[in-house]
Order: sequence, then C-alpha cells, then structure tokens
Amino acid sequence: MSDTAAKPASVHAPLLSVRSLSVEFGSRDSAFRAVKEVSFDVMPGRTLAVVGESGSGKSVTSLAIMRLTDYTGGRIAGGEVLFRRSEQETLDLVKASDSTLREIRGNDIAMIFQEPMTSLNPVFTIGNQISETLTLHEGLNARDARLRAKELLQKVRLPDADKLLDRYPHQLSGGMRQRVMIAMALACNPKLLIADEPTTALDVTIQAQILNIIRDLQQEMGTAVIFITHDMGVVAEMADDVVVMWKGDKVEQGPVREIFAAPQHPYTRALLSAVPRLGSLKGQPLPKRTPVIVMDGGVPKQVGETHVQNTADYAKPILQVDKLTTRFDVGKTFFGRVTHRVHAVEEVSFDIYPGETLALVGESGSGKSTIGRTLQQLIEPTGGTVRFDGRDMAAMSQGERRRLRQEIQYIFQDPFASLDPRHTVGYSIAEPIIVHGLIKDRKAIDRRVQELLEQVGLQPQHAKRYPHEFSGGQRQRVCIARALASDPKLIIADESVSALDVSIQAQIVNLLMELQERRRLSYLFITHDMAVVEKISHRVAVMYLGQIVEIGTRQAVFENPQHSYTRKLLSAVPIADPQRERAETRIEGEIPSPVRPVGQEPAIHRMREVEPGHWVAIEADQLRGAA
Amino acid sequence: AGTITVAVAIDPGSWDPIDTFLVDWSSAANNMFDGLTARGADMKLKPGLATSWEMLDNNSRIRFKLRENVKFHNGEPFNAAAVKFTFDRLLGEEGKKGPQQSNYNTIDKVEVVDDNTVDFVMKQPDPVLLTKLAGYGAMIVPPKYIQEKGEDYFNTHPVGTGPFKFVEYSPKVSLTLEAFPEHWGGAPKLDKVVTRFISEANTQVAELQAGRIDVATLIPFGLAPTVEKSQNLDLISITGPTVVSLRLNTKNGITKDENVRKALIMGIDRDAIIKAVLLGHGKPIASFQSELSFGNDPALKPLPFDLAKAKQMLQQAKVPAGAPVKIDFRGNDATFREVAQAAAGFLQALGLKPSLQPYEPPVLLNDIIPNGKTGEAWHQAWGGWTFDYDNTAYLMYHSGEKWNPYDNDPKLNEMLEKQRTIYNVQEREKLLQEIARYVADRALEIPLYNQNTIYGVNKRVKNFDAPSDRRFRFQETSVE
Amino acid sequence: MAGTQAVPSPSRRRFRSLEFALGVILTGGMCLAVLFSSVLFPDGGESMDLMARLIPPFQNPAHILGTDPLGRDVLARVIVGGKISLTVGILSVLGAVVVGTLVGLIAGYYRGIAEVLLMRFADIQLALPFILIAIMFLAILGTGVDKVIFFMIVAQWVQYARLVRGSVLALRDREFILSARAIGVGNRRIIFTHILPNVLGPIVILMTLNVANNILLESSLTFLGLGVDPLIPSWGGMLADGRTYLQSAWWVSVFPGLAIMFTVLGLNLLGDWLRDLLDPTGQTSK
Amino acid sequence: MAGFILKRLLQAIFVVLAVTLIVSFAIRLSGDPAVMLMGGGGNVTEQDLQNIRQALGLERPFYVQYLSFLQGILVGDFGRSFMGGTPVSTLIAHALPSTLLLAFTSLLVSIALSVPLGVYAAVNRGRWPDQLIRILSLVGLSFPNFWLAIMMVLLFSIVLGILPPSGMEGPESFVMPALTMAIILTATNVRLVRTSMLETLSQQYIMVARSKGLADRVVLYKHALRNSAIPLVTYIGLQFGSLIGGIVIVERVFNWPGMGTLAFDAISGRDYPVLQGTITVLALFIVLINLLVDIAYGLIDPRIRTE
Ligand SMILES: Nc1ncnc2c1ncn2[C@@H]1O[C@H](COP(=O)(O)OP(=O)(O)OP(=O)(O)O)[C@@H](O)[C@H]1O
Ligand SMILES: Nc1ncnc2c1ncn2[C@@H]1O[C@H](COP(=O)(O)OP(=O)(O)OP(=O)(O)O)[C@@H](O)[C@H]1O
Ligand SMILES: [Mg+2]
Ligand SMILES: [Mg+2]
Ligand code: NI
Repeated sequence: MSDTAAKPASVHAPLLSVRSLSVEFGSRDSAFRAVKEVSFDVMPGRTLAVVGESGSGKSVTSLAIMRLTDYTGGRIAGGEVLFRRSEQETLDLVKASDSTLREIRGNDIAMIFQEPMTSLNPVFTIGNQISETLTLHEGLNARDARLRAKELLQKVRLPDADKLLDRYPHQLSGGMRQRVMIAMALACNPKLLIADEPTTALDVTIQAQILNIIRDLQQEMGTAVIFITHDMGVVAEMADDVVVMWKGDKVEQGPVREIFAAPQHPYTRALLSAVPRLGSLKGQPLPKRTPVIVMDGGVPKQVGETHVQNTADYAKPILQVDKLTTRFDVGKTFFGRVTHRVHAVEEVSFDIYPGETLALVGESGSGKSTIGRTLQQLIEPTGGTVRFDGRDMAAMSQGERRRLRQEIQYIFQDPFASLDPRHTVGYSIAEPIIVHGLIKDRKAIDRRVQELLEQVGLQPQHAKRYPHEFSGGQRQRVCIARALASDPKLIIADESVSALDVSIQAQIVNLLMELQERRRLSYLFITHDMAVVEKISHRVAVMYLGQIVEIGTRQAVFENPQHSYTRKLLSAVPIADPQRERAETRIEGEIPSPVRPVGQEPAIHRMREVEPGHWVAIEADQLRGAA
Repeated sequence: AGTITVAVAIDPGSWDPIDTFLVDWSSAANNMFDGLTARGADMKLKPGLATSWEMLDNNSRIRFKLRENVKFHNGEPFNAAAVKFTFDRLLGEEGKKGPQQSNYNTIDKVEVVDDNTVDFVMKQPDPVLLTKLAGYGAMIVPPKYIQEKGEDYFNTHPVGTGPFKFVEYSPKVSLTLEAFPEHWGGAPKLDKVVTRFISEANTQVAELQAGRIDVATLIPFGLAPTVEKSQNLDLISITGPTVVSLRLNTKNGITKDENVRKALIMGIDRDAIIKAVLLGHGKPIASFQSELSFGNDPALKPLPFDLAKAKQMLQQAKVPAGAPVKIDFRGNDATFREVAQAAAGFLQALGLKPSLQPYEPPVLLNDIIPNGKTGEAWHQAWGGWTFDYDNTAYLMYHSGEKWNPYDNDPKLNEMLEKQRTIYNVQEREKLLQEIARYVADRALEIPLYNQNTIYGVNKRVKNFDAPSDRRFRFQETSVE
Repeated sequence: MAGTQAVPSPSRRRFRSLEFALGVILTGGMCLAVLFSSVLFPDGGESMDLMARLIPPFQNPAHILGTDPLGRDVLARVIVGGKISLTVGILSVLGAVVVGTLVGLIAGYYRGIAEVLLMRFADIQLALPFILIAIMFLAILGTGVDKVIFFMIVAQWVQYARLVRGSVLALRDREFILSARAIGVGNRRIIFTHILPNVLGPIVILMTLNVANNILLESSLTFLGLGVDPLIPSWGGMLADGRTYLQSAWWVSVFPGLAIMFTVLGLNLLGDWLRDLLDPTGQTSK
Repeated sequence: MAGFILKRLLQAIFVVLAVTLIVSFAIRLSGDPAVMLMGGGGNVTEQDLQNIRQALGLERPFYVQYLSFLQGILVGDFGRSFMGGTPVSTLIAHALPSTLLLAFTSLLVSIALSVPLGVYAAVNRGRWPDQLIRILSLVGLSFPNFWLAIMMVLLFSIVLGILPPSGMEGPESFVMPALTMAIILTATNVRLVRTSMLETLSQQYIMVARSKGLADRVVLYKHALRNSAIPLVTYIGLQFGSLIGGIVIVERVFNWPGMGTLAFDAISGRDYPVLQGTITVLALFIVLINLLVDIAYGLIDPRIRTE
C-alpha cells in the first residue's frame, strides 16, 4: 500500500515524514538490516502507534529518527527523515550536522524509553537531570530551571515535587521514575514525543496512570506522539494511527479502528488473533484453548484447536496451603537486631487440585513469587503448613524434601535469566533427570531430552545450543521442557509468559494447557496479566499486600468481582478494542509498602463466602489505600 | 672554599661514636671527631689529640700527653677530664648499649694524671689498642655538653673537636658539616661537607654523573668503566682492607677432605675472576687479609690455578662427578653474585655441580653460618679497619667462634690464643704469619681476592687523599 | 520487550581475531622455545667464557644477542631463563587460583564464618605491604624457587578468593542458580557446575595479569637480593643483574626485558581471548 | 552512618593489631638485632650480645615485648630505633610525608593518564586507538619498576640532564619517581576504566542523556564517568597496599627518604621498633584509605549512601 493512502484527514502537513528509512548493523560486508525501507508520516498533535513483535525494528526505527543509532553501532543505510521544525524549515535529519541534531534532540523531539528503572542516571538528582535539558535548550539559569522542573513534576502529578527534585532515582518507585522521565521529555515542549514501550515494565494500575498522563499532556500541549508497544490493548487505548512492523518491514498502516476492524496483512491478523481479550470467556465456567495464527516464514498458519480444559479433579487436593506466612528481616541495628520486616506473605490459605490451574494475581510486591518460592523450598516459611499429597512438608525428611523438588517444578519469569548461560540447553534439561537419578543410562537421557524438546515444539538438535542462541519464546519452551523432565505433578509458573510477545505468549499458554491435559498437571499460575488468567485458569486468587483478598472460580471472580482491589485490577487492564469508550476512571496512588517495624503486625483480613467457593476479604474501611 | 658532597650507603642513625660500627659513620664523622691517635690516608698511625705516648709498667699502663688549647665545637675545652669522661662512658653503662664497648674491653680504666696527661690502665695487653684509638668508639666527646643536653640530643647533634662541625642532620637524607676554623690542625679549605645517604649503587653513580655529588663510595665494578670514561670524573682504585673468600665446610660434604679443598682452590682461576669480574680492581690473596694487614706474609703464595691437577686430585679423592657444591652468599652483594657465578663456572669445569644460595645478610650472619647450616662453601667478606690479621684470624679459625662453625683444631687454637698476649711486634708478626701458613696448608678456605676500595670522584675535587678505609678527612681538600 | 535478542554467535570470529593470532604466536613461540631449550642449548646457558665477556649483539654469529659479563650467551640464557620465569609465574598463579577459588566459592556460597574469616584475612593481607613481607618471609623460609612460589601463593590467594566471593555473591541470587536449586540440584553440584564456570572469566583476566606480575616480582626480589640461584638463568634475575650494565652493555638486560614483554603481551591477549571463549554468549565486553 | 564508621573503626583496629602481631612475630623469627648491631666487627662475645639484648629489652618474652609495644602506641610512642636510638616517631614524621606525597602524586598522575585513555579506548572500542591503548598498557606491565626507574634516570638525568637522578628536593624531583609508579598503575587502571566505561556506556540512561541533546563530552564525562568510577575507586583502595609495596623499590632507586626505605632498612638491620612502627603506620594508612574509599562510594553513588 502507498504511504500516503492511510493519511488521516488533517489540514496540516506532516510534522515528521520518514521515507524509505533503512538501518544496518555490523560491518559493511556482513551487514544486518534491522529496518528495511520503512516510510510513514506523523501528523502534529496525533498519536502514531508502532506495533510489531520483538525484534521487528520498532526501537531501531525510533532511535534512527533521532539519529541515536549512531551511538549503537548502527548506520542509516538509506532514506530520509524529514522533520518540519517550523512552518518554513523542513530538515532531513539523516543529513543534519551533529550540532543541529543536538539542538533538536530533547528540544524539538524528545524520547521516553522502555525501562524506567534504567533510564535515569542513578548518580544525579531528579532535579539535576530535568534542569540539564532546560539549561541546555532554553538557556535558563539554575534557579529558573529548578522552578520549571518543579512545575513539570507537578504536571505529571507527582506529589511533593519540591522534595522530589533533590531525590535520587533509586528512591523512587518504577511508576514515579517513569513519570519523571515523561516530565523530562516534555521539559522543552517538544513537537514530537517518541515513547518506546513506556509502560511495558510497569504494573497494570501504574500503566493506566502513565497512559492517562501522556494522553492528558498531549492534549494540553498538542504534542505529536510516536507510541511504540507490542500491547494491542495499549494501542487501542492510545493511538490514532497504527504502523505494523514485521521483521524490519512496515507491513501495514492505518487509522486504529480500521486496523482492528479489518486487518489486511497476515501478520497483523496473526497478532490480533493472539491478543487475549478480557471478557472473551464470559459466561463459560472452564478455561478454553483457542487456536492461534502464527507466521510460518511469511505464511500465516493456524495452530491448535478449540478445546475446553476440563481437566480438574476436585476429589482430593494435591497441595494444601494453610495460613502460610513468610517474612523477611530487613533493616538491622548495628548490633544485628532486626528493626523491620517485610511481611511478604501473611496467613495465606488455598488448595490446588490435580489437573487444576490456580491463578495467583496481584500487583508487583504483593507476595506472589514469595508464595511460589516458599512452596518450592527456596525460602523457609515463617509459619503455616503446606501439605503435598497429604504429607506435611515441615515433617518431611531430607530425602522426601528432595523428592518434592522433583514433584513440584518452578518456571521462572525470565527464561533467559533462568538458564545457565554456560551450559547447553540439552544439559540444562538433562540436569533434573541426572540429579534425581530418574534415568541412569546416558543414551537414554539424551533420548529423553530430545523427546522433551519435541514435546514443547522444539527440535532435537537444539539440545546442543546455548540459551543465547534462542529467541525468548524458544527459551521459555526450554524452561518448560526442563520442568517436565523430572515428571512433576505440580508446576509453579511464575510470570512465565509475561515477558513474551503476545503471539508467542498465546502459543506457550496453549502448550501449557495441552500438557496439563496430557499429563494431568496442576499449575500454580502466578501473573499480573488478567487477560491471560482468564484464558488459562480454573480458579483465581487475588493477592494484595501479602494476603489473599479474593478467591474463587475464574468465572465468579471475573464476572462478579467483590473486592475493590480486584475491581481496580480488572478495570486497569487496557482493552484491545478501539471501539470501546476510553476508560475515564482515574487510578491514583502508589501501592503501600509491606515493610513494617518489628512488632507492628498487619491485621489479618477475615473472609466471607459470597457464593459457594467464592471468598472475599471483608474490607474494614474499603481499603482506602487501594481505591 | 666550597662544598664537597659525598655519598655513602647507609645512614648510621646516630652520630654518637659509641653507637655504631658502620664504616659509613666514619666516612662522615671522621671529619667531626678526633681520637687520641690518628691514621692518615696512608694508613700510618700518627698523633691526634695526644701528642705523644709511652708504655709503662710492663705494657700494662699507657701514658698519653694531650694536645693543649684544643676546643670542642661548642667551646668546651678539651682536656684529661674529657678523655676520662669519654672512656668511662664507653666502658660503662652507656657503652654497653652499643657495639663499640667490646672493642675496648682490654682497657681497665683511664686515670687523669694532670690536666694534659692521662693513663690508660690495661686489663690485658692489647697490641692493636693504639690503632683502635684512632677510630670509632674512642673518639673524644665533650663531657659538659653531653651531661647538659643528654645522650639523645647528642646522637643527632654531635659535637667533637674535628675540623668540621655539625650543622644539620636529616635522617636517611643527609648530614651537613661546616668548617671549624679553630681546629688545632688549622682551618680547613672547604666551607662545607655534605654527606648524602644513597644505598643503591646505580643511583650513586647516576648522581655522580649528574654532577650532584663529588665523591661516590659505592661503585659496582660493572659501572667502573663508565666512571672511568666519563670526562669530568676520576675513578680512584686503591688497595683496601676488604678481603673475600669462600670458606669451606670441613665437617660435611666433599669439602671434608683436605685434598678436595685444595683441589677446589686450584680449580678456580682467581686471577681470571679478578681480571674479568673485578676488572682488575683487586689482588690475589693467600690468606684472609690484605697486604696492608699486620701479619701479611708476601712470601706466602696462593695455590696456583691448575685445572688438570685439580681434576686429578678430585679423582684420587674419589669425588663422584656431579658432586654438589653449594655456596651460600649474601644476596645483596651484586659484585659477589657475579664472582660466585664465575667461581661456580670453574667448579662446573671440574665436573662438580655447584649451586648458589643467596641469603638476606642477617640470616646468613645470624643463623646459617653460626649454626653450621651452610653448604659446602660460604661467602665471607671482611673489611676490618684495624688492619691486623688477629682481627680476622681469631674469629675465623678459633673453635667456638661464631664464624667458625665447623672446625676445631687445637693447634690452631693455641697459636691464636698465644699471639694475643705477645707485645713484641716482630714476634707477633711471625706467629701471625705462621698461622696464615697453617691455615693455607689446611685449606680451610678458598682465598679469593683483596678487593680494591674504589671511589668515583668529580674532577673539580682537589687534594683528595683517598683513604683505603673510606674514613675521609677533608682538612686539606678543596673544590673548584 | 524484556527478553534479550539472540546475538549472532561470535564463534567464527573467535579464532580469526588478530588478538588470538598474536597471542598464540607470542606465547606459543615463547613456550616452544623454552620447552626445546635443552635441545637448543644443551649447556643450559651456563657455559662461561671470561675472555668473551660483554660482546655486543649481532656481531658474533655464535652469540647473536651478545654475551653477559661472564661471557655467557645472552640468547641461550634468555631462552633457558624462560623456564624458571614461566614456572614461577605460572605455578604461583595456578596455586593461588586453586586455593583462592575454592575458598572464595565456599565463602561466597555458604557465607557464615568462612566468609567472615576470609574478609578479615583479606583486610590484613591488604594492609601488609607485599614486598616488605616478602623480604621477611623469605628471610625466614630461605630463598629458592619453591619458596618464592610458595610465598606468592600465600600472598595472592586472597585476591582470587575475594574476586570469586564477589562474583559468587552476585551469582547466588541469579535466577538460573535458583532454578537449579528449585530442581533439586545439590549445593556441591551448583557450586562446581553452575557457579564456577560463571566466575572463570574475571579469574582468567586476573590470572594473566598476575603471571606477568609474578615474573616481575621474582625480578624485584633479585633486585633486593632475595632471588633464586643466580646460576639458573631467569628473566627477572638477568634483568636485575644487568642493571649495572645498562650504560655499558644494554643488551644484558634489555633482551630478557623484551622476553618478559612479549610473554606478558601474549598471555594477556590469550587471556582476553580465553575469557571470551569461556563465555558462550559472547556478551562480556573486554 | 555512625554505626558504619564505628564498625569500620573496630575492623581497622583489628586489622592493625593483626598486622603488627604478624610482623612483630615474624621479624623475631630470623636474625638477632644484637648481632646486627654488632655488625660482626670486633671481638663480640656472648656477654656483649647479652648486654645489648638487655639494653634493648629483647630478653623479655615475646608477649611482654608486644604488649609494651601496644602500650606505647596508645600514647603515641613507638619506641626508639635500635640503630642510633632516634625515636621511631621522629623517623616516621620525616618519612611519612615523603611517601604519602609520592604515593598520592603517582595516584593522581595515574588517574590523570588512565581516565582519558580508558574513556577514549572505550569510545573507540575495537578500533585501532583501542587496540593501541590496550597493547601499550600491557607493555607498561612488562617491566619491573626498578628497571623502568633506572632507564628513566639514564634518559632524563644522564643523557638529557634535565632532572635530578635522586633525592627529594624541588618539584622536579617528583617527576621520575611518580612517573615510574604511575606507569605501572596506569597500565591496570586504563583497562579498568575502559571496561567499566563500556559497561556504563551500554546503559539506557546514557542513551537518554544523548536523546536530550547533550554534547558527547557532557555525556561521557558527566553522565558516564561517575558511574564508571566505582570499580576504579575500589581498585585504587586495593591498590594502595601494593602501591606502598612498590614504593619500597622506587624509593630505593630514587633514594627517596620515605617509609619504604625506612622499613626496608629496618628489616635489614632487624630494627624491630622501626619496623613495627612503620608497618603499623602504613597499615593504618591503608585501612584509612579504604575507609575513605567506602566514603567516596557514597559521594559517587547515592544508592550506597542511604544504606
Ligand atoms: N546495537 C545493535 N547491534 C546489532 N543489532 C541490533 C542492535 N540494536 C538492535 N539490533 C537488532 O535489530 C533488530 C531490531 O531491533 P529493535 O530493538 O528495533 O526491536 P524492537 O522491535 O524494538 O523489539 P522489542 O519489542 O524487543 O523492543 C533486532 O534483530 C536486533 O537484534
Ligand atoms: N529475599 C527478600 N528479602 C527481603 N524482601 C524480599 C525478599 N524477597 C521478596 N521480598 C519482598 O517481599 C515482597 C513480596 O515480594 P514478591 O516477589 O513475592 O512479590 P510479587 O508479588 O511476586 O511481585 P512481582 O510481581 O514484582 O514479581 C516485596 O515487597 C519484596 O520486596
Ligand atoms: Mg524495542
Ligand atoms: Mg514475582
Ligand atoms: Ni516486553
């Protein structure tokens, strides 16, 4: 399709016009082309979303616009980036001199990056880092720059702006840091703001806040925004126009409603088909696998089938958790006396049945992983009992505990970090077999590894590769194969699909469900992604500040959320549907901290049963902190 | 007029004559202090603060006539009381704390006869006492000054009667003296004498080359030609007191056998070593003393270098090929390091298997030698300033002495004891020569050489009487 | 997207790099020459000819690099001298690495008393000026190649232990270690198959630097009079002994100096290369 | 913070105690100062040695000697040199400033050299300036310091005649000793700066700084360098000990009247009080430097400050 065809109705000429932009990495003779002749326009005041799977060239394109690829070893191999600086002056940034570029960067075009944790320089104060831009581009003196910085912080709705100026990045939460980044980017009223996955690393509720801020500011200042993401829900909420990228190419472009309503390119269709949609299982009691479209070398292919996941057997629980409490000592006096504790998990009780998936949801820091790790004996519980197959874990012998590590498996969030970079994946998969002495014969082990690789959709010869030679989705498959290697009964999947692209995510979720059916596996599925939860789980437990505030069947919790926090969580999920009215519910405030001085124990919620199997914590004062 | 700068290796730390044994102390302090006797650069004994002396009471009493109208640098008069004070101090409690007392233990007491006359009452005769009075602990010190200012103050603010007086001392850096015009020997020509402490030989030479010192006392033989060739420098090489030998283990190893020991001596071409390693700055020796030493016998010739004969003797002694010969030496002596390698080269040619073991000097001196832990041979260098064979011979060969861990020869013991009681110069010399011959005959050591004292001197220094014992006296010296 | 992109495998580059080539040529050449020194110079560089002392280099075909003050062939001594220097350099480092790594692994992994002891030990070691202690201890132990090596091991293992402990602390809580534990892998296996390979990179770098350092230390000890038997040629010893001849016969100490330089250079280039090789991800930067 | 300092002080005391104990004990295992004082000259009898030992207090058991040494330290009295009887404190007062001056000058010179070189190499990673700098830094590691020192003396003092070969006089006498030490320090520091700079440059906040339009100089020297400084500062703390060790030799070649010379001579002469004194003071300084390093961490990196 032509570049101009999709241009929205606008009386203005484009602010930024990218024409046939190509970017290469590596030496000239063995160059790798990350972006291939991409063209698109950005209109003043509008938001252009760039979507595409990981590695499709979204970030490189955005860096190339500001010519920041110069610093990453990249090279603009062709094309132009026309930027309309003023009515009269249009500049090709590809050819611009370094000094012109420096004038434009941070002034006319500003950028927000993905990782709020690493975007701010840890050794300078917030104030210093914001003022820097102001003194550079606006020529303000230190005092005026500070005043402006304070205003900016207020604009992004950060409380206590004055004090915040003298804080260092590490003293701020991720959401606050990302807001500082936004303030910094907006400091000089840029005409164009490039936001490269600005909320991917954040919690859903914080994400909702940040999206609101960007939208408000954009309206207020009339800034054009290039919004890069792989979350179709975010796209639906934010964008006016969409550019879809695939393997370095732009494959589709158009107004957001058109793209969602009638995707043209197979990849766009595949992408949209994979997006989990909250509410899609409304009225259905059991989770359901649905087919996904995947791109098989340029051709879309449907994999999987629709299948209701009727696997759970509620006769006798495989795991019973009763009043589990896990605390961490932090803050010690000089003499080693503990002053503060993290009350990560407080009197949590739940059961998991064979063949069942229990989803554990809740925000960052609510104690989900701690529960998982305690069950896996990576952390000693402070109190409570855990029974596996009816046996009390605390009463088990060394040997029994060891066996438990075979029967319960844990899959971590980051598949890359959880594989030893110095061993082949074959070795990693074989390790549980060797350690537990499941198979003695070397050859048989090798065969088993190959079998497992095939089971998770990889090829046997992959066994000889190292983790870094796989893509994220493939690595997660390796981790699953590793977990399966010891023939477990229960798998704890801790944010195991959060780091993956939607399409791969959908495939892995399907894989997990398939395996569940085949092997009667139970899952403790830990995540904060409500849409995935809806798809996979039989029952859901919602955690808040170390305690379960609501637990019940998926249908009950999703369709009849009782606790205010559950409702908040559900409403914060961006809906991948541009037709829908944009959420106007404002979510404010940070999550309170689980750190408490010694002696100040948190109050334990009492639960009431709203319908059979659906328990909700009684909210004493309507949980003001969360609302 | 002018300043002369001399570099010596070590800072003695205290300028009190009774606190040190270091030659480097003398190199500087010989300008500050006088003894009752004195020794010139020619090594001849001459009057110092005493103008004359006579032996009384069958050599058990020596009477000194003192020089009159001599003043210390602080104005205090020099007299018999000062002499008595000096020796009472040396022989008393204060002297006990230092290394000098033992040199003067033969003195019983000093008696004041009158203001200008003192008597030394001896416990036992001491033939080398007059020489000893020319140096070190016997330097006359000012009684009133020391009593008033205290011992500690005196250490770092010395006062004597010498031609130069103390100005400034900066530990580990330098000592500055200035001319004392009222010196009894006449006003010195120089204004100042600066002594700098530089322990690294290369650095001394570099300083000399850069013209920042006038006299360098530490010149490695390897650098001697460099100094020699330099246009503004002179290399002075004179026979000195330092003798070097390889002592042999008479108790263990192949060196137990006297014939083997002789073979080793004959197998090492000492002349070649002197020529190639010392670059000629040394002389062969037959006994462990220099030709300046009392007791040296020019007629005694060292065993000649004869490889064939040596080999044959080893064969006769049934020494197997590749028998080990371990040589222990002071690791910090760069010159000997080379000599030892050369000597080892010759031993190798004899079919033996030499090895060299460097030691930190204190370890070698305190442990390895006295406790008899050496190999077949060990490095012994001696620079006795008294120039008397007794000084080395007794310590080296008398049984029970620290430097003699292995040998016990009653005949040798007897001779060594006897010479200590003889006052008759000729008689004593004869006995000493006999000892030297006896030692050579038993081949107790491989006498290597008498090493020259060498100085690098800037040509602007005039009238520099280079003393072979490095005890400078710059009374007549001047600089351009 | 949080996952890391697959990086093109650098394995092909690994063997072609200039670094590797240079490293192999220098180190390999040096090692070969040293290994075959007894064939090349059966006399071990010990034959002395006092008549032929200090022949300048490139003048006498029998002594291409000239002769030393005792008329020994400099080339022979440089080649033979590599034996002692490399032995001292490599054995001392290996010894220290083995001890240090073990202690560091235990202290870092199990923490507790082992760690406290190690850290206090490290503090003490840090506060002791190395050379001074060397002088004292060699005075007590006596000198000799074995003593020098022993002393260097005693003095340097702490460096490695500290380094390893630091890396282990950083690795301990990494997810792949946790996931190994979650699977039921025992402590010993975790230490040796998961942690150890991951701490090797920085160790290799420190090792190659220390080999150089220790070759030079032997030289400094000789300078201070505490070296090994001067009959056995060593680069350090030649360098120290040759210092008085720098003005008159530079070749006596310059050639052993060059030998050290080439070896150090070669070893470090190889070290860098080896570190990259040990890291299959090819991600650590140099 | 107070707790931290208190803890460090306790550690420091422990370290100094341990160091003095080790040194005092070890030095007594070899060589008798009485014999050293006698130097082998004259007719030394066992009685003479006994007298001297008595005078020096060496006949007492080791623990008594050590305790009285500790007692002395508390009141700032390190005893007197066996050689010459000068109070050790006087000797140290003379020598310490020279050594510290030399150590710090060389550290500064090394930092001034290694930071720009390391940054330059990191920025040009893989290109020839990087290779050159890395190879040069290895060459710097290949020569013993005494050898470098002598070469420098030959060049600057004898051939060119522009610098004094030894001694501590004017500022020009600092050039060669400081440079000798600095070259060796620089060789490792350059690599360190380069590595940590590379690490920092790949961080996102550097890209953020660039996206603000800051000049390269500001990005490198303001945003990147301070973040790369921690490993360098740590290493400098660690280096200080070996720096002092290296100083022993450099001081000897350049006849620098510092602690190295003092300690070395003390070992050679088995001058216990001087050795104990110098080592104590040096150890104290090394501990102090490391304490400063820890404090510097906080100044450099606010994340460490709050803990
Ligand atoms: N500095 C670089 N050197 C070499 N290759 C690079 C570099 N930066 C990016 N690439 C490659 O360029 C391609 C596009 O990367 P880019 O970061 O633009 O992907 P993306 O679409 O932003 O993905 P993500 O969603 O993971 O952020 C990838 O294959 C990546 O490996
Ligand atoms: N080892 C530890 N020491 C101290 N505090 C800890 C430790 N591990 C976790 N915590 C704290 O316990 C609380 C719960 O952490 P946990 O990792 O279980 O949260 P989570 O719900 O899994 O969050 P996320 O979604 O970010 O993974 C957090 O406040 C965390 O900071
Ligand atoms: Mg990206
Ligand atoms: Mg978690
Ligand atoms: Ni992501």
